[in-house]
Amino acid sequence: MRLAVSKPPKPLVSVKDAQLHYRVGSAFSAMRGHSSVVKAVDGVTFEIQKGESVGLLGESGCGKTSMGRLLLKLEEATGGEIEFAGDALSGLKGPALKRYRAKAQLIFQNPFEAVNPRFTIRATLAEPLENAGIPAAEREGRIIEALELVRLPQPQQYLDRYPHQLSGGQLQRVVMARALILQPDFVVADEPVSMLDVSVRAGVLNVFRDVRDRLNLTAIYISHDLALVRYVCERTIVMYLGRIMEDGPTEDIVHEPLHPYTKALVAAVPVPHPDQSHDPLPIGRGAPDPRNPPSGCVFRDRCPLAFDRCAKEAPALRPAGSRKVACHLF
Amino acid sequence: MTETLLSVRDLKVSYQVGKGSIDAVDGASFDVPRGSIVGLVGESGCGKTTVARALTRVIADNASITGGQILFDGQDIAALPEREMNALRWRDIAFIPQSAMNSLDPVYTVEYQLNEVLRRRGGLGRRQARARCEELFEMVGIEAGRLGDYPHQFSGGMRQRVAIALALALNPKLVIADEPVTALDVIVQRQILDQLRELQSMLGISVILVTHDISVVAYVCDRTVVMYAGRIAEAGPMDAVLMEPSHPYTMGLRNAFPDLKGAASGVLTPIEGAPPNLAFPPPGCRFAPRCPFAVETCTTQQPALGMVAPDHRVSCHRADEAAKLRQEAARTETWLADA
Amino acid sequence: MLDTTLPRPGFVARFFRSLRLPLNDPFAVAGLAIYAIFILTAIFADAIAPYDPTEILYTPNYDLAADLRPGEDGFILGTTSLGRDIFSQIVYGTRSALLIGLTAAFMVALIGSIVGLVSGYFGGWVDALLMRLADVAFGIPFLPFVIVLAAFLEPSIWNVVIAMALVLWRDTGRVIRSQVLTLRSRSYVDAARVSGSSDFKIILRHIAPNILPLSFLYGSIAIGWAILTEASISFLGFGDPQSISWGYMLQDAFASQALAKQAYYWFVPPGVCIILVVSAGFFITRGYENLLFPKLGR
Amino acid sequence: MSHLKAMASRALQLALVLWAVVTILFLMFRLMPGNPMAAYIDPTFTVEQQEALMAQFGLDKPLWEQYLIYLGNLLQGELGQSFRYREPVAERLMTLLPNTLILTFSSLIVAYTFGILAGAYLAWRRGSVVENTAIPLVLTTRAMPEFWLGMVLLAVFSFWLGWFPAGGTRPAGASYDSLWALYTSREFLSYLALPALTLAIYSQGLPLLLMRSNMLDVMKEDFVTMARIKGLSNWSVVVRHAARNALLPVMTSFAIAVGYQLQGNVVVESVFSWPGLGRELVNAVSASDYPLAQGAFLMIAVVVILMNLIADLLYSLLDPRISHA
Repeated sequence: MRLAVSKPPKPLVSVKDAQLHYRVGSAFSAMRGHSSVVKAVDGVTFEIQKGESVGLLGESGCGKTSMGRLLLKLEEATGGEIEFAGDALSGLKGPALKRYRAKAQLIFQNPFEAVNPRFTIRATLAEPLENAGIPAAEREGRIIEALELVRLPQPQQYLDRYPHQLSGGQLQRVVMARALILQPDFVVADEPVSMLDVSVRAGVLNVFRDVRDRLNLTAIYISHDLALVRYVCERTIVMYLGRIMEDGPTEDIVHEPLHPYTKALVAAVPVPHPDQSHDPLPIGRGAPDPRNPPSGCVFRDRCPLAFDRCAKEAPALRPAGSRKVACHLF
Repeated sequence: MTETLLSVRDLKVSYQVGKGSIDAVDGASFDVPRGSIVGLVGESGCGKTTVARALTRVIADNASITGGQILFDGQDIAALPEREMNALRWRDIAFIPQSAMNSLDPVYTVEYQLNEVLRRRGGLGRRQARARCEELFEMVGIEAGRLGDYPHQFSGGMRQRVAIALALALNPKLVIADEPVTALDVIVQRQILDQLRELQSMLGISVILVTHDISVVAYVCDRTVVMYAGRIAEAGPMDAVLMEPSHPYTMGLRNAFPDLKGAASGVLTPIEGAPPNLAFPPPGCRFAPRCPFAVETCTTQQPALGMVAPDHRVSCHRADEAAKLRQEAARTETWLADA
Repeated sequence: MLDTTLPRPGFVARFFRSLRLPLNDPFAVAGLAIYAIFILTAIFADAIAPYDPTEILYTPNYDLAADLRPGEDGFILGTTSLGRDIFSQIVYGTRSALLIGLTAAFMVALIGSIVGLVSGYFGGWVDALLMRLADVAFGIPFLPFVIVLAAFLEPSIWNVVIAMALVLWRDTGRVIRSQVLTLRSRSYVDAARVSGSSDFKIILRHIAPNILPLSFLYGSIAIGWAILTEASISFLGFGDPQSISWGYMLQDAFASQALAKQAYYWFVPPGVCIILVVSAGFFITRGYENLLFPKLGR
Repeated sequence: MSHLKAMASRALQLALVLWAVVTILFLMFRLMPGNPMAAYIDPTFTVEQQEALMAQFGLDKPLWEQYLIYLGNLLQGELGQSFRYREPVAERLMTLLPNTLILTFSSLIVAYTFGILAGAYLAWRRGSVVENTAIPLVLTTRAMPEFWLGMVLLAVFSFWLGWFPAGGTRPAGASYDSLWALYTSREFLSYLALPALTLAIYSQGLPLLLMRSNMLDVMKEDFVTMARIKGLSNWSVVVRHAARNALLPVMTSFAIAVGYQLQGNVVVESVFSWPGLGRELVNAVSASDYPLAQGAFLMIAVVVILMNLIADLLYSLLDPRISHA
């Protein structure tokens, strides 16, 4: 054993001050009204260690999906740096990009949109194998293997079916199989069960947990539902209007949220039994407007604890005990 | 003292699809007591929205009410001539839709749309209508200054408040809310539910809240009706149904639902399989193909909606074994496909 | 053998299937039938037409066969003031109408589809440039443009076709672009990107097949436009003097006082032929729309 | 106000389009076969006239300089001398423009009034025998060559029945104190009737089909269902909500239709000898009167582009989602 043990391991994913700003209503589409800059992701910094599962939690418009798209290079960051295994994503091109595509995968929200309706399940699953140069003779075996991995019983029966012949739960497993077929290191799951009925949700979530453990995957789970994030991830990052509000162990966040926004969010999560608090939420009315965020702290206009400094200065994400919080109170 | 406002008896609604027909609702019976919120809960395609719309008798062109009664205040509105039914709409039965964005007319101001109801349906004069508009906006917590705004100028949560104001405009006896918070984020969702509950108890009206989310039911409802594949699975007081479910489907739903306040190590259990195709429903109990407790009778005979406790009805052949089944249902292994 | 690609029926069969011809719509079928009849007429024009359409004919009495009514001396639809057989002109007119209609439609659909695909898929400055070009094309008065071009260049049907293609691609291009934009935002396109598929492969496999019916739809609209435009150009006297077209016949009739002479047999048949071909295109189009955008249908 | 800014940027865009069209026009007339000077100078002009025009249009200068002079002249409304009429092109066209506008607007107003009402009616009677026969009929009117329809109407109503005059805008030899007196006279109406009817029959299809399909779409919208659940009268549901929403794009299409109609006028004006821009363009091209042809083309293009702008304006005014953004 050497001293190096005490040094923290190199993160698999490292995001430094990532930004995704885009103009809405350019001169050409100006007929629709405003032309302004939306900061979908605005200065986000975090790291993910190999094998870690992180939940990206927030309301619609908080930038969690944009963050996921940045991580998969489906969108180019307009600022900051994202590294995967030490390589900057911004520089990836050609064969290097192709290698990255094999290592980082996405599981989609709506399974019915995530597969081409004109393709059979076989053709859908063959596409990544073709791109990775797997010889045709090996593909069928790999496809069957992947479908077994996501626990679709008797996978052969699905191969020649079209997407509309499958149920939502079955199709979401196919989408998962496609993501896993090249044995990636890193998976981003974007609200993978929000379109599914409650009774089949649990099945998909269980498969996800299982596969992740079995393949030692590093995973990001994007969701608006803290209860689901808690079921899948040991660590949670809470986002609001393009910024991180709080980042820490999920259990700590559930039981003792620090940031005023997280407090409201945790209190608002509905629970499926009658004995629960009906107290008013500690948050102002209104909704976040990504086109027109307040100055300083983006949450201050709904924050019950806001004071002068919040309007002047955006709080940095600072360590506070087991986690990091972006609030002037910590 | 629970007096019944609405009593649905053996309601059947069919859709004409091509040459055949599908019974989207096949014999639904439940009661709505005065001054209560009843949650109508079920998965997509279970017929809950069809029931809600059937109560207004404004249903899809290819749908029709093919049987049963809808007793509203003692009167069967399913059999009412269209003219009389139309007189009843909105004055007695109002509706809050899922997406207020699409259900408010984009080319008119919100005030115009409130006025339309107040003056054309409520017979109010110009000045009275204006006063009522302001009153309604105050009730749902929007400044009166925004009456002249167009629907697209409001945020999603605000639009839903407008929809609530619109529904309450004529002091109806019953408000049907079809997934009123589904499209909203949790925080706004909670605020809207609080608002709805507050106004409901203040005005003493009855509400039918259609939802797929049992935690919404748990938060605001007094009673619950659980639907599965066009039929009522279980109906009763909310806590009884959620805490001591007597239908295996309700038990399964409870297991599948994540609970933030529960233990961290809890495991979610899915119900294997998918709801039946209503064009070819199974002959017996519609849940039997997915039910771990199904016995032979379940696959051949339709269970009737029977009483398991005062005011608590279940349609299950093994309802009298409910306590035992509940214990078994709590174990994950029970629900595994090959168990 | 393990083949993991799509099952492959013959290429032609697949092409026709991907066009998704609206064969269950009676009007569309009628439209296709009308097309079939006119196409056959055009192919076998030599056999069907009793005379050369430009030949000056004489009656058995060696008089000029001018302004004969239908049936007189065996002329099915009568003759023109110059003694030409109207029926033969109609038959031969089918050729130029279909030639112009089909080539113009093909060019319009091809240019429009390529512009729409490139513009919608790649976006950015390519998109901005192409859409500005489309704006310019929308700013050009179509018929005057074709007239001026046809008059300045030597009058031939190809110049008319080119002039039409230069302007008419704009509608197809815009519609296909917006369709590509919606397709592009489908998550299965993202899925293909994440799977490592190249842009070219994505366009070819995931986007183009969904665009084809729309190209065909706009192509069939363009057939009608092209035939109507050619008729107008010929009617105004800027047409190809070498070829007999329905528009030319109408010009001939108009200039020869056929209206005053009440010679309906002369100017009604070419008009009816134009209506038949163009509305056949519309009926097919409509069948398509019901198929592609079922929300509009019944 | 971002709304105004948006309109301004749209106007700027269309100004650029206009510039592009003007440039295309310049090149078209310069690159035509024969003497490049032919664009402005007729060999039969007097030497002084020729020299004056040479100087005015810089015809002895290199092409790019000519282009700049051309743009400068355009900005001053200077379009050159007509070969045939020996008068300034701009003046001549200005006397023709009202005729074209009257024909266009009268036919379109008839077409839109009829089309909107019939379209709404057909949407309401969806699936009925009336609708099933009307729609193919309407499609057929869209498939008719306008000039042919004009010919048939002329043959029947003018030459056979003698109800209407065969062409022109006024009886031979008639004179009026003012244009206003002409346009308000009964004779003028009888001359206007056939060409306007021809254009109206052709144009009603667009608003009709558009209105019908919009209505069918809107009738499926949630807010129409909600209007029914509110117990509003059928009239309220269909007219106040469905038709009001369906009308938006139809109104916008009116401006676009004016642009299209102007192009259609080219042939119909020729059939009815209607002294308008379109007929003038055709005659000028046939007679190789290039300055006049160029001027007529340009004027039509300006109206087309202007109408595109007005369409956008109308849309943003009528749709509160844009006007109250």
